[in-house]
Amino acid sequence: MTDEPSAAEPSAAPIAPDEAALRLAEALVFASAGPVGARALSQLLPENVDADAVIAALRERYAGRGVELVEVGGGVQFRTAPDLSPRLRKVIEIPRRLPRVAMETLAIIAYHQPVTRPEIEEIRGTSLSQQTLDALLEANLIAPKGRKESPGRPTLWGTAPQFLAQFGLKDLRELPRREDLLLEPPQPAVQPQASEETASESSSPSSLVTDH
Amino acid sequence: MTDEPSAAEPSAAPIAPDEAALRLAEALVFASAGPVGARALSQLLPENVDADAVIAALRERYAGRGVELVEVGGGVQFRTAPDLSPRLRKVIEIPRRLPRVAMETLAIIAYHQPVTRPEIEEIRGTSLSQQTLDALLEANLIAPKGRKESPGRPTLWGTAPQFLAQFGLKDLRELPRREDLLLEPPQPAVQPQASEETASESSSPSSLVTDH
Amino acid sequence: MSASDTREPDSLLLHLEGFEGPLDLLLDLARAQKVDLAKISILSLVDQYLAVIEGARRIRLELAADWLVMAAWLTWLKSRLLLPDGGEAAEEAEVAADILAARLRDLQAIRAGAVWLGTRPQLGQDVFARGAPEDHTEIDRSRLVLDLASLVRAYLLAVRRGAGTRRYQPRQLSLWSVKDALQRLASLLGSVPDWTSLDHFLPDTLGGPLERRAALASTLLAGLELARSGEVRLRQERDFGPILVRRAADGVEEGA
Repeated sequence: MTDEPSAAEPSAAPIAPDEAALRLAEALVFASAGPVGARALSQLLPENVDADAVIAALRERYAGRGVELVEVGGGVQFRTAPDLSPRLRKVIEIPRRLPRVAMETLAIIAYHQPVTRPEIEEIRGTSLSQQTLDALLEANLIAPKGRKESPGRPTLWGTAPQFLAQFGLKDLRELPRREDLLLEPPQPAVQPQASEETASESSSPSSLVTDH
Repeated sequence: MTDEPSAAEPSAAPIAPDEAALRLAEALVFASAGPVGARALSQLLPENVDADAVIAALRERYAGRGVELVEVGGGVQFRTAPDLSPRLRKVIEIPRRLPRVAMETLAIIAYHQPVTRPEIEEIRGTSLSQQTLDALLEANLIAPKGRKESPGRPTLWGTAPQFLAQFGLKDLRELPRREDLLLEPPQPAVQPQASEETASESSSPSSLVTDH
Repeated sequence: MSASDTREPDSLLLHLEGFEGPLDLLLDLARAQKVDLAKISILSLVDQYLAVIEGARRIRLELAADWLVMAAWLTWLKSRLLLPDGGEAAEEAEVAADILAARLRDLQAIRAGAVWLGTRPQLGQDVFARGAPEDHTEIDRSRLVLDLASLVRAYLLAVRRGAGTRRYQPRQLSLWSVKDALQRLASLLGSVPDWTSLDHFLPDTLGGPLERRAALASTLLAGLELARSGEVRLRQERDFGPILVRRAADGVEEGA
């Protein structure tokens, strides 16, 4: 801006910072963990060199490049150009698992659809939080399938098309049959620790399920 | 490749990568905490752009500046120019240099890896202190590389990736051959970048033995 | 480095603690003897080492065991090296001398390697990487991992646990209490002009027949309660017939 070509003036007009000063400033700003202020820079520069002028020259040198010199709290810092950040963004996909409660609810819906929330609670033997239902809805795994014609007309739930896709099933008939899962006769001899309780537990569900 | 103004030349001469590719590469390498490999870079660049050519152009652009593009194990990285170190050290906090014992142990591990602690002690003719091993481990320069199938199954040690990065090596083959090391005297400061200070510092360990 | 061959063992003694073990001293002595370690005389090296140890003993300097072990071994080596050539013992000594020379060369190579490493501009010491790297990674946790096996496992678990819970905790029936019935009867009576069956005062949402019977009983009790205080009148026209209720208009007329 003010770089007059007149060489007569001694030191009033700021002289263009030399390459050595620019290199040093560049390295310092680059290597510093935080912003570098003009004062910190001037400690490194020869006495007659104006730190602000060096910073200005450095900023100009980097203008429009992939890395820019930006002013932040307390000084300057190199930052990648904002327009490049979408391309630099690296998305790391960490797939998550469904929480146990959600998985159980999904399984009950898959096997008993269409099924109401009270029925799900009945089968699981515990209440079902709205949060769990919402999570399954959000994941597109379940969908409402009308309402049951009973007092209160509760919503009926069933699996959504996404359910088949997620589990790699062609259709719902590809799910293992409930009979194959539940109706195995209990084997007390094999499981010595399994008491009557276990036996009656595993046989009862199918009857309970059909009652409703 | 195709935006050649002179239609006479086919495609033999590599054309300079365009500014957009340079900006992107510059930003990627700048942003990264560690070296950036050509593969990571080419994933970011348009398909028809040669990552190596971009790296070469970028290196040239930064040649002689305060920050340079260097090739180290695992890819390229921006680093401050070596000649600036005496001045940068005044303002940047640096960890203590490794003592001579640690450097020798590191050299043994680098040349003889994978190597056990008793083997290291055999070569140095003296026992290895836990402190030295800890210092090398803490600096991330060495890493355990399994166990030797011999009585006691002692741990085998080798250099860690940080070893290459710290000493600015592309790979382990850049270490001088043992035969060359035995040729006396060791070439003093082959690197033009190595400042006087570095050179005198690094030559001192050997003189320590005789002078003191 | 500038040490000459004529160095006095005594001058070394003063710095013995500066050496890292006997091998370090041997290497130093060897390098003082010849720049090329391949050309050193092991015999004179042995003599030099033993002279240093002897000097240490003379001034009663305490030496660590490994120094003395090396001295003993070198004494043995020297005695064998002095034997005339050809004998088995002489050959043995030659092999041992070669091994010692090789170890010295190994150590020398490592020393030089360490020095070479030291001349490299070190990251964080001489050259610096970016002080404030940027992290452009983003973590996407939107994808679900699901497999059929865990679905089936979850189903079995849920159903079994559900059955277990039911066994121990019979389902709580929400029965229509007398208090509920009193409230409902009192609020509805105003809108009922004439004799009305008690059935009409039952709540709309009743599960099964059990709940219905319970509600009817509660409502009857509520009616009796209100009749006792003279607010309603009750009537049953035949045995097991519907029980009728009406607001008491003026005074008490007939009993139930």
